[in-house]
Amino acid sequence: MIKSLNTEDTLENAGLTDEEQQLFSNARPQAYEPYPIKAVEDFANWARANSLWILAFGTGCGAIELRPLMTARFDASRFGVAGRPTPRQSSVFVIGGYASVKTLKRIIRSYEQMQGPKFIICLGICPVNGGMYFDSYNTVNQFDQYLPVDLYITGCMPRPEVLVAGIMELQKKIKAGECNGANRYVENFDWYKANQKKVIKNWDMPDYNW
Amino acid sequence: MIIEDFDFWLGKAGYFSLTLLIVTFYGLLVGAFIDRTIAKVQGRIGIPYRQPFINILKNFFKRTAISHGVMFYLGPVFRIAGGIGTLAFIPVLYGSEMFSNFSMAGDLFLVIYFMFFGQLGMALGAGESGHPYAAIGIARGLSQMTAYEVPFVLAVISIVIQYDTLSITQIVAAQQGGWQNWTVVTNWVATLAAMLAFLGMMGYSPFDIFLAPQEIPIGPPTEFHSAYLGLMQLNRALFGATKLVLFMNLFFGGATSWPELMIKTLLIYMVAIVVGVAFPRFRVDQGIRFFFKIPTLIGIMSIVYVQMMLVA
Amino acid sequence: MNMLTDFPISLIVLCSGLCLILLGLWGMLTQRNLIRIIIGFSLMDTGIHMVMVSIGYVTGGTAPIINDAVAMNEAVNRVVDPVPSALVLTAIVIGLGVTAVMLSFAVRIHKTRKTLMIDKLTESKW
Amino acid sequence: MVVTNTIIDVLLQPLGIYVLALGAGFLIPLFYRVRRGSGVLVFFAALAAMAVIAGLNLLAIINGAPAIDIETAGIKPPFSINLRFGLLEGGFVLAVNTVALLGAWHYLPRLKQQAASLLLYLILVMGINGMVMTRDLFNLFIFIEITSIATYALIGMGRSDNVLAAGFKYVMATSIASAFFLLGTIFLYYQTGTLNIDDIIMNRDLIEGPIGLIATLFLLTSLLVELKPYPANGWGLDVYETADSGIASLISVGVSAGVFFALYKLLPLMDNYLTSIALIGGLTFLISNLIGLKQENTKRLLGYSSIGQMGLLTLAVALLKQTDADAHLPLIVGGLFVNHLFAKAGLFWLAGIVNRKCIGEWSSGVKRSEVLLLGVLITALVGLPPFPGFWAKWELVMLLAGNELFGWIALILIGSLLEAAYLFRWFSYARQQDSEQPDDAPAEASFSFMQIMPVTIAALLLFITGYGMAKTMHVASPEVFLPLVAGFAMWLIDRSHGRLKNLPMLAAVAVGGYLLTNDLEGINRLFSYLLVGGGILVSIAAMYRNDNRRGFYPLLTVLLLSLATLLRAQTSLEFFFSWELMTLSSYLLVTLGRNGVKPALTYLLFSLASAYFILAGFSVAYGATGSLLLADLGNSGDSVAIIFSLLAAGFIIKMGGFGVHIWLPGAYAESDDDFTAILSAVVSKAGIFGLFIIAAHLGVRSDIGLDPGYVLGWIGILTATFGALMAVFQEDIKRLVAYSSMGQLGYIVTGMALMSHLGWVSAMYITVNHFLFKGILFLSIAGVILRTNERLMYKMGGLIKNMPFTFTFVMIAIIAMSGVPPLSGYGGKWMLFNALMEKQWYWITAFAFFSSAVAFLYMFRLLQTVFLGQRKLEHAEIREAPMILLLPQMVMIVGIMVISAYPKLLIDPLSAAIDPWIANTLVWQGTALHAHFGHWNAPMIMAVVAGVFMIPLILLSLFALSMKIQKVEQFNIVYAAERPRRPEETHFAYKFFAHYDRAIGFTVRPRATAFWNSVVEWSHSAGASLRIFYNGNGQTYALFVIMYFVGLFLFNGGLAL
Repeated sequence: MIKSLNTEDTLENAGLTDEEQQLFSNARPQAYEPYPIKAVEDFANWARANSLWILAFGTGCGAIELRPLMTARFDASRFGVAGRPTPRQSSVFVIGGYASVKTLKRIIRSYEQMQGPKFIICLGICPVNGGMYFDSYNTVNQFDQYLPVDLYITGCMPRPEVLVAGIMELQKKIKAGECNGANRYVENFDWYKANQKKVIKNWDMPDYNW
Repeated sequence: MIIEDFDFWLGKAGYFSLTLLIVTFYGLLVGAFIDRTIAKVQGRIGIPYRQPFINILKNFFKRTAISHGVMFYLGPVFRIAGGIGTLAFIPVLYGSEMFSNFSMAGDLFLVIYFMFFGQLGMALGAGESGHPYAAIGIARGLSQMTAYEVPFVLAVISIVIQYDTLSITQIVAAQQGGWQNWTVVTNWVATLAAMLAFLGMMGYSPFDIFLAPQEIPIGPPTEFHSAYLGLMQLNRALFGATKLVLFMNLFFGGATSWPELMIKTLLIYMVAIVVGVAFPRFRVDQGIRFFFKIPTLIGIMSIVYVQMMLVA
Repeated sequence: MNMLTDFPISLIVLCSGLCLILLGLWGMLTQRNLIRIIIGFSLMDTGIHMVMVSIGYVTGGTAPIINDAVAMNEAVNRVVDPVPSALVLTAIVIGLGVTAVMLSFAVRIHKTRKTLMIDKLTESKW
Repeated sequence: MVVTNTIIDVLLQPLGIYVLALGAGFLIPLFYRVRRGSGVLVFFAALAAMAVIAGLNLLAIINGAPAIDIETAGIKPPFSINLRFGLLEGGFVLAVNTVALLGAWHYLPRLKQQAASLLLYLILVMGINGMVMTRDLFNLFIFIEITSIATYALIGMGRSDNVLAAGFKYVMATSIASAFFLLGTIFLYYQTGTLNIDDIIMNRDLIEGPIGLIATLFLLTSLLVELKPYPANGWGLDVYETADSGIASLISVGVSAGVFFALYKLLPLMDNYLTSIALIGGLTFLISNLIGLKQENTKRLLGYSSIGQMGLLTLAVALLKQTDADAHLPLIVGGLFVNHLFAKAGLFWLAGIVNRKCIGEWSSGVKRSEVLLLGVLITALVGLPPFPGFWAKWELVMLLAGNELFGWIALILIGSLLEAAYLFRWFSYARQQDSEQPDDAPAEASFSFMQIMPVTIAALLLFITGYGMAKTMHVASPEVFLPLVAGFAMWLIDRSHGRLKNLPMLAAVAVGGYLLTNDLEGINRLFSYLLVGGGILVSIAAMYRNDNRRGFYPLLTVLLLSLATLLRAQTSLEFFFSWELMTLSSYLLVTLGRNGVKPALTYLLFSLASAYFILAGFSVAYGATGSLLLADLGNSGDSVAIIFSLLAAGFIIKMGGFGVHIWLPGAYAESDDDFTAILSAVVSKAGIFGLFIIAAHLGVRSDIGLDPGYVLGWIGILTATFGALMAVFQEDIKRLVAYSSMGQLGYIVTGMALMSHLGWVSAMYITVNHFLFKGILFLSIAGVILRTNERLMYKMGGLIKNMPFTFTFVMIAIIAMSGVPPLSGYGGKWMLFNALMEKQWYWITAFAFFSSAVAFLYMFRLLQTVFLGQRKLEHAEIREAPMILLLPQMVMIVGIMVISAYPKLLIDPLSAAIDPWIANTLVWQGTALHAHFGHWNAPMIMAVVAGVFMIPLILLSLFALSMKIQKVEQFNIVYAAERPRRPEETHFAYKFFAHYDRAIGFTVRPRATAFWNSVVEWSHSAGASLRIFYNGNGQTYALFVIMYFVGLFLFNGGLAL
């Protein structure tokens, strides 16, 4: 159903000027239920697991590890992995190592523009605890404070093999129906948003980037 | 008039949906095959054969989506309707009433013009998404279309002169009785021009600037996702296969059975692929100029050639 | 020798009339001063009048009065044609009028423009 | 009692004119002494009486009385002066006296300052009368001199400070001329022994030898010089420029008329010189109009124009003599003369009232009424219907064609075009301020009433005489004049405000259109549905504007009804009349646009050029067949090809063909938005109709070699291709659609050129479609412009959310235009291509394909940049277009849908209407149309497309049920992880096809425009270099006068002596 904006649960989009308000949707994201029929849901999960489209957005030093995935040596396309240049069409977001505040803002925007079900893989140690940038002034230490993470691949820096292993791990989790980060994000939307706004000072986006 | 011969329509519709299923399935399969071929060229294994199907299913199984408006919603519908309709007006198998589809409704002109139907609708949908890249992509795609239409049309005119008909069925009929009667043999100049236009039509490198993945994130479909994207992927398979069938009918003697059709179309497809993997991408104005030079010349020559041939 | 037969007076008048016309034209075309141009015009006018008179003249003819001096029957040969003379009178009057108008123009031009040089009067052209 | 009666009888004789003049001349000073007013009274009484006398006597003669011969001094001519008052004399005298009366009214403020001027004026008029009437050579000289002296004196009274100098030059030149006259007279007398013109003519064989030659040449030179031939006319121009308008008008029309008539009287003596006279007249006409292009000074401009007109008269009379067609003299010479008389005099008076030095200064503070009069007079002067000049020119051209003097026809037409150029440029200046001027208050009208009254009367007289001439040429049937009458009726209610004025207009057009077209059949009937019905349908939308649009509705009435009369025209004259009427009214309608005046001028000039081509074509046909019936065009033997080419050229120009299209974008873009719809959807069809006429009568009837047809086909397809290409690169929405309709017309031309049944059916089918979708497009655009006040597309965008209906209509119209199945456009393309292939025009087929592919570019751009993409902030609030604008569009959408589903409904009548010309070749199998190559089953296509559209729609909707689809706003787009800042920078619209421009833009650089600009440049510099003779020095002018004689002398056998 095409759902028009209903007024009660809307976001105030404080970051926008008055004339910009009309240009961005102020609807609040909503969680989705699994399909009523179990078999259908399993089948859907199987399909999702076997067609992982990674957003081509290198967000840190780990971005360099993504490239070899598609090359002859690792050839992740065997597992249905493909790169996708637009978040609308991609289902997996690989956070390539540390996320500086400036990048975090873009990450959030891109993540919110992806269509659920969508998954986040965190690459390297930095998203876990800040790693070597633990006391940096402009990188976030715990990434899952800001966006729901479905899978961590630690190490500094994990090699592509590990990345492939992680992808297969993600596939298992998806098939098991355990990857519902998107819904978690929606359910704890205000908490996440508060954290995000705490670090991102110049918040000139709508609260949720549809 | 639709009421009086209802059973005729029912039968036609039934047969056509069968054709539709076969061609779509085949198109997806060929897509995978081509992808694997390219992978082999690059020393990879490549995607499994089921991958295209899974991708489409995955997209249909998405649970959230956005809509920019009615045209955005209808865009993909237009697109695939264009694909299905084009197939509907082409007789797929020669000599089989079953798979001649609705070719009695119109002739070659109808097919050529109906190809625009999907592009136009898609363009409108992408336009309403409000994404500048979409508009840029369409602008490029349309411009390139006007360019490769020229050699293609010249070739078409040439073979229409040659066979003195516009009906695809009769064009195919005229090529029966062995490979020496195929257009590619009898009128190789026209075929050459048409195959050059074919490169542009299939949108593989070097003529894939209008959906340049890195520069303008895949152009027109930038904003499309979920089920919209599913429809469009279906159409890409279906429409690609349809174009192949058309070229097969016009230049390679058509097909009397499905296996023949599949082999021929696959071979035709390989032309675009081989060129695609071998050549870098043209800038759009380079592409346009390319089509206006050599291919157009060949097309003109094809008409002259066929006239001389008829005189002789 | 007989002046009247060999060298008719009318010819002299005619020639001098034509000369006067040319002279007048020359004056009108070459003289820059309006007054001189007007003089040129009246010279030309006079020349024309002389030509007219000379045209009507019959050599050795008398005045066109039908009396015992001239018999009715030979009047045509012996009488000077009166019509040109009549015409000349009118022509003179008209010439006078034109000359007067020209002079008045000249006077007023001199009043307003303080010049009589015709080549100073070329504002309206093209 | 008896005595008074006899006195009155005497006075009512033509001689009374002189009696009155002289008598009043004596009385005026007397009364003037007593009371100024009474003197003026006498003056007017005398003038009026002169006019009345002339009128009464003329009436008597027209009613069959013999020509009046007045003998003086009680002796029979040749021994006494005698005057003659025949038909021609009467006409001239009456006209001159009427103008003199009106002129006196206009000039009164100056005249009444001194008794002398009143007197002089009277004498002047009397002198002119004498010049016309007298039959005595010397008496003629006297009258010339009387007139001249009076003229000198009146000139001298002028206000401007250069007038004296100019007057002196005038005196110099004319005095030399009259000296020549005197010499000529006396030499003639010397040879013939008489002064009576009739006698001289009777025994003209006495005139021989050098003296005879010189005598006649003297007379000829002086009369010609008095008519101010090029280049010996600088003195005249100076006087026109500097003298008061009242005097200048009298010199221009009155004195010239007298001298002209004198020339006509003496013409029997000039038999050997007719060619040189005609040449002089022609050159004067051509060159003075050429120089007029460069002229800025109002009165000097009029001077050039009147010199040109006199040249035309001279040319006409000489040629008529040469072809001894004296029977046509009253119609042609009289017509031209009356036209020039009233129009030129009126213009001079108007110039005097408005009193601006340069025509450029007319663009401010000129009252509406004055502009109106200016328009009327200029129209008359250029020779457009319904004024006498039009009929006279037509008759003249036809006569020349009858004698195969085509060179002269060309000269006349070119000269007229040049004259139209500068006169209408003047009108454009005057027209410009009219638009922003508020609706004039009645006060202003009343105070200028007395002033403009004479001008108004002159204009009315022009109308009346025009109608009279139409009557004598047997075309004054009520049908032909219905447009004008209806337009006049609308003009009466033009002052009323509001949109409701549209309703009477529609009613008038509906009724009139029905009356005019209900008895047509065949193709004309189909066209009548299209032009009249379609015109009404589109003009309903005009109600969307509520301001009172001065002049819009009357002109629209004239336009639409003249289209109707065009359809019912039987003879080429009726056709041409309606054609010119249509041209004129559409031009004026274009000038009503926001800044439509300049482009309108271009439009008018090209339209006139096309009209003259058509006229030339008709004249050649008349020369070949001797019949004016359109039906007889075909019988014109071997000159068919040239006729076809001329007429086709005319219609192609009118349709904006390739190379002569440059008027089209401007005229379409700058005229009112709703009128653009009419222009493109309806008026452009007139050209197609004309093309059909010639294709039917010439192309098929007498089947000429295909060559003209083939060329026409190429022109059409090049028009289509380049129209499409140029449309691609436009930023202005109206220009885009204008170019697009140029392209569409190109297809139609090609279809017509095919000369085959299928080709014509396709052409007509495309015509109907073009009406439908161009009507929709331009009306939608009118709505968009109304709401956004923008015409540049990149300043719009995203309007689909505000104007969904408009968007839908535009989309359907564009799909129909692009020829994408299943909508109606495909049928046209299909038939056209099949016809082309059958004709084996393969290259044209390829071009047609290419242009229809290119068409996609601009069509998509129109939708994308206006309705899709990013909406501007300031457009957030705008509403859907008004209902009255959408209504006609809905009707047309229904039309498109019906035609798309069942083209048989349209094609059958078309094919039936074409059948009488070309046998039907269409084969129907049920609903399927079969041509030689292909087949086309529209209903089935419709059904299949509907079906295949349903499948994915249902599929998508099913899956949509299982999703949460969020309706988002315009900035919720993927933007490389950034957010858009402003719609302006997010909306990709400006230079939409820059890459295409880089690829093949070089093909559409404005070469045609450059070419025509250079043509303008060249003609201007030619004019500039031709006017260097006018150095303003009186002596040079005098020299020219003498040189003229010498030239004539040498040209006419002087060398032989």
